[in-house]
Amino acid sequence: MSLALYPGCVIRTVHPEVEKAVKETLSRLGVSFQEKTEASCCAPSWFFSLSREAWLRLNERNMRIFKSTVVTACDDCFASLSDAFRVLASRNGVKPPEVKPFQALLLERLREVKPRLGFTGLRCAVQHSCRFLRPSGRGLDNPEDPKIVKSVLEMLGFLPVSYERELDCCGGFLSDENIGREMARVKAGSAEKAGADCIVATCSHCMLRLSPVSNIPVLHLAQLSAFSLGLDPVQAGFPEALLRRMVKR
Amino acid sequence: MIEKLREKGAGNPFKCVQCGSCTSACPVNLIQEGFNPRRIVGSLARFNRIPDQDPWLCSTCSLCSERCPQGVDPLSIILVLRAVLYENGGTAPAGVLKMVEQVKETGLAFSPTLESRERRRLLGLPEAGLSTEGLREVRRILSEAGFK
Amino acid sequence: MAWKPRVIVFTCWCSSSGVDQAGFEGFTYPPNVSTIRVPCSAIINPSLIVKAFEKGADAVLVTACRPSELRSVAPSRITEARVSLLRRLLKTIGVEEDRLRILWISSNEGGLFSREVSRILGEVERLGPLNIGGRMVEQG
Amino acid sequence: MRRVTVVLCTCCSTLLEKIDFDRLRSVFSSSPLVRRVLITDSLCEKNACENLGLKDDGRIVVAACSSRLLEAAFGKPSLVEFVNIREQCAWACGSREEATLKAIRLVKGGVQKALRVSQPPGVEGLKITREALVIGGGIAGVRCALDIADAGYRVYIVEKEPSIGGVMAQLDKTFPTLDCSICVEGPLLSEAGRNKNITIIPNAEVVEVKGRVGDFKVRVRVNPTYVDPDKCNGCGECVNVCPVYQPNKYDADLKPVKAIYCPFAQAVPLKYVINMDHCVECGLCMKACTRAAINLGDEPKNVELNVGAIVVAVGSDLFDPRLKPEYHYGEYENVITNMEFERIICASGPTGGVLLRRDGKPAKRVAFIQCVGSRESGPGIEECSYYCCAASMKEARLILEHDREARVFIFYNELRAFGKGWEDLLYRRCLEEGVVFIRSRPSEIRRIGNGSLQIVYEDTLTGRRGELEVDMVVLALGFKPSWRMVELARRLGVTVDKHGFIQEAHAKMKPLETRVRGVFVAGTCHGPRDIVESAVEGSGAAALVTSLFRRSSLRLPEAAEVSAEKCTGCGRCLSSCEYRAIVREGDKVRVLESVCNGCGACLATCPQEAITLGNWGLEQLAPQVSAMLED
Repeated sequence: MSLALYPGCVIRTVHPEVEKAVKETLSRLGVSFQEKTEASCCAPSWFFSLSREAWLRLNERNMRIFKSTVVTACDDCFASLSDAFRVLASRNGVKPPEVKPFQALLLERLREVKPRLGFTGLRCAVQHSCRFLRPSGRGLDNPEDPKIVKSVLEMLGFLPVSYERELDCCGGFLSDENIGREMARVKAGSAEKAGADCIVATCSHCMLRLSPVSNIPVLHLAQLSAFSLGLDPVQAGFPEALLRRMVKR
Repeated sequence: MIEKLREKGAGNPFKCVQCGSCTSACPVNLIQEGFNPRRIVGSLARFNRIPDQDPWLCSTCSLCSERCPQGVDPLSIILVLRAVLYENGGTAPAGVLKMVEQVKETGLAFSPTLESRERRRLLGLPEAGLSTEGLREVRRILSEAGFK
Repeated sequence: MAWKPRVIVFTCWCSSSGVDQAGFEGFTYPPNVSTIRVPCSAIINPSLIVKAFEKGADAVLVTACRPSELRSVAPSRITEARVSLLRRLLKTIGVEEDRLRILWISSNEGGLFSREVSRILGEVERLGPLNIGGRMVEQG
Repeated sequence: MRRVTVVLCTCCSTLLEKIDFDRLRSVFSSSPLVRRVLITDSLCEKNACENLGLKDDGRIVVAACSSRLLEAAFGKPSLVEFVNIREQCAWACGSREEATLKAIRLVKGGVQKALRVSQPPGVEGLKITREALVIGGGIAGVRCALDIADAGYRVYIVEKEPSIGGVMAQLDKTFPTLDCSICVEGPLLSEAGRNKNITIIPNAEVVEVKGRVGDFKVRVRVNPTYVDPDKCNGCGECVNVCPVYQPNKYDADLKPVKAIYCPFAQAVPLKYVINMDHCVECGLCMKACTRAAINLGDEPKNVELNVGAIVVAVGSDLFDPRLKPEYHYGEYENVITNMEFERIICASGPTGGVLLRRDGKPAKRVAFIQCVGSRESGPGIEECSYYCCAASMKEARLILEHDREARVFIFYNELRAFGKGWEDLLYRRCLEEGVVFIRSRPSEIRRIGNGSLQIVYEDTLTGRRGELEVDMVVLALGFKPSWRMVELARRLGVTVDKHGFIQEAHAKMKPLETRVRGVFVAGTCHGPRDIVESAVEGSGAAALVTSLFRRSSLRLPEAAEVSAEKCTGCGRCLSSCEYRAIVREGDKVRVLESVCNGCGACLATCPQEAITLGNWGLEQLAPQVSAMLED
């Protein structure tokens, strides 16, 4: 049964190489999927809190388009879609389609397929996205000690590095620019201080917020998984600085 | 006042015991003392008054709702306050309104640009964007929901 | 002399003190109302109520104390369920619903009891005598 | 042919002008069913029954005022049927004629009922086994057992640990007076050990309870201790040779003891036990034991007890701080619970009373976090746990007593110092000694560099956010009953409230009794308490038990009975009983007499009409109804 793929509008426009990496990773792991280009924006709560009705109706249309299980590459879309589907399901009593974040699907497939992957030794600081961890009612990962992304990285042959500000917020959806930038700067600095080569995020807004202020490259988990499954690093969007470090390792 | 907020899905401010857990967990408060979720819930519960703080300063990371021992869910209260202020003629930040405009225009919050189309072509990815029929449907939904 | 409806009232331990209190405060209610005191309203067997109608009662009242008042458990809820079920059954053989009623009487609501009894008796008088004795026997 | 005596009361002749008593007399004296008719003017007098010579009349119909007054006067033998001709008849009817007609109708009904009344309600003269069982050997249980024993009755104390003493034995000092906890409780424990009326059964738990108040059959399973208590004289030779160390629950797993151990010095009974989970069965202890008391093949034994009353004093568990991940208990080693703190600060504890961190360095800056697991709608309980504010302030004073330069911070939400001596001996004294009180519930504890901790909090009085660096954080845990309490309640047939505490019969009127007559409750097992309150309840429960034992015999109110032949075991009655007094037994059902409240809800649900309850069956009430409806 093929999954519906919904990479999210930020990835489709600002980070197309992440979309490429997601598709490559899924196909290399034998996951059949259909991209649903017809689906509209997931109306995330941070700007669609202006009108709850619009958020529900837009996602009602998306629900009709997806029909079966959906995999999303951005945790913000994951949260908005699954919350909307739950409210809609309870309103009209229909079973909501399951919404799976990319990292959860990746963990499952890696555990099943168990591919033999080389150890790259790349030290990665994980940027845990708040939408994926909280509210803890989602029951996907332990908000105080998240492990899913870290175990995926280990399976892919990378070295997850923990750092002091690991559970802090990246400042993602803030409208006041300088507060957001300050929070991102503190976080990126802490990751760099812990000796990480790159920051791995699973939500497009974390990437938008961290990339401009971080001295070390900010990548999506899919880019790393595509690379370790054999995709050419340039196509996966690896910056040269990172390539030089990996050669050094 | 509180009932109106509760109907829109806000948490119950009366359950708050003013313990300060939410404010100490709030990343924005770390940088700007002025933004204080405890005071937002407090001014609603005790003085039944819309707080004078700007709800748009919240980064919606929901750490406050996670740490609250009484299950007040301050994040939902802040989100509903945003909608209430916007409806009563308050302004939403420019960035947010721009996003809404783009959704109306292309059905996506981040509409494709020339440069991004070019990069997609290089990577062999199909065109991003909705069909015209899909777009019309999105616009109808938005205008019905009050986004002029 | 004019026909007077005959009414049987089953009172539980607590509500019977309410009924007593009505007399104590001098509220009078028609004489053809006879009360039977039982330990708890849940003890009243529905077939007892049917027998009362069969023996010529024109109306049967059950007084019980409000479910919230009784200690942590509430047999009154069971009585409420039984009486409402019985009312629907009795309707099918011609006993109007108003002839069987539950009254929530706590131990200090004597006045409420007498007002309710008088109001119900007025309604039953309007409904007229109930002679299902024969019909009940036929159906066996 | 059964006959009835009718007694009419004129209520000091006040009813004469309301009811025509002569007409009543003539109607009933001519009836074949009536033996004789008596008219008297004050039945509620002291010994009305005797001077009317009603002793041997058997079936009597008493037509008078509301039966509550008369019930007391007549002593409620069952063959008497009360008919109310005063409040519900004389005072409620308009005319004398109407009242008289109604009185006749009511008394006729009473006569029909009295004719069919059978065996007396409830069972008279039940024997009482004047021995009590106290489950749990904490301060509440020991206090209760001592009081019952002093009244001259035998008491069994069933304790699941190797020694009685409970939580109080683990404490260093008690509040508010800071006197040493074991010095207060020790004498009580040894007195309980020596008292000839008290039998202590350690390492045991109640498995099954049957029977009714005055005659409970209790099955107790005694877990094997592999050391024969009669032979062991507590010399301790075996400990020296035992090669295996294990964590000691008494010391909150901080100070290891050998596999064969005695929980603490003042343990009662002062016997050694082997923890088979850690013992490697090397047999060295057996060789070393001069009295051959050790038997590694020991088996659990079952003990049958027959007691008249049970007091549940099992105490309550504390909240598991792991359910609050943001405090990282178990992950950061210097985040400890208040129980572990008591052991560390105690002279007999792992560090000999010196407040050291896990890495051995002295803890100079200590912070207490209150309401961990209490007063919240999350995993803890919604109630205040009563003791922790006082406990933390006491512990703060202990720290300053040990080390004058130490800095102590208490993060509180609502500081509650309401007990006797709490305000001055604890709160005032803490303020004077420089303890810093911060009104805040910290949202997170972070670990920084050298193992010390950083508490992230907002001081809600000033609205300023802060991060406090400390060496050690003590979590003040609230109470949280574990599944063991719910399991014990199920075995006793008592109910638990939404948090898992045992539900008392009535919060204000019967605080120490439970739904099951003869089962009493004391201490923290039925709600958050402190030591003083637990001891008070222990004595309270003891008083109830002794007053039960002093009665010559026992009268149980009417309880429903199931006739075995008619019962088909369909179970419809089970759900109708709100008191859960009916239990399945084999393919039939049985009514627990001590739980049944005589409400009769089960009567009507039984399709086989197998359940009877005193004189409220259909065959008694139906004739009464039809008699009342005749014209």
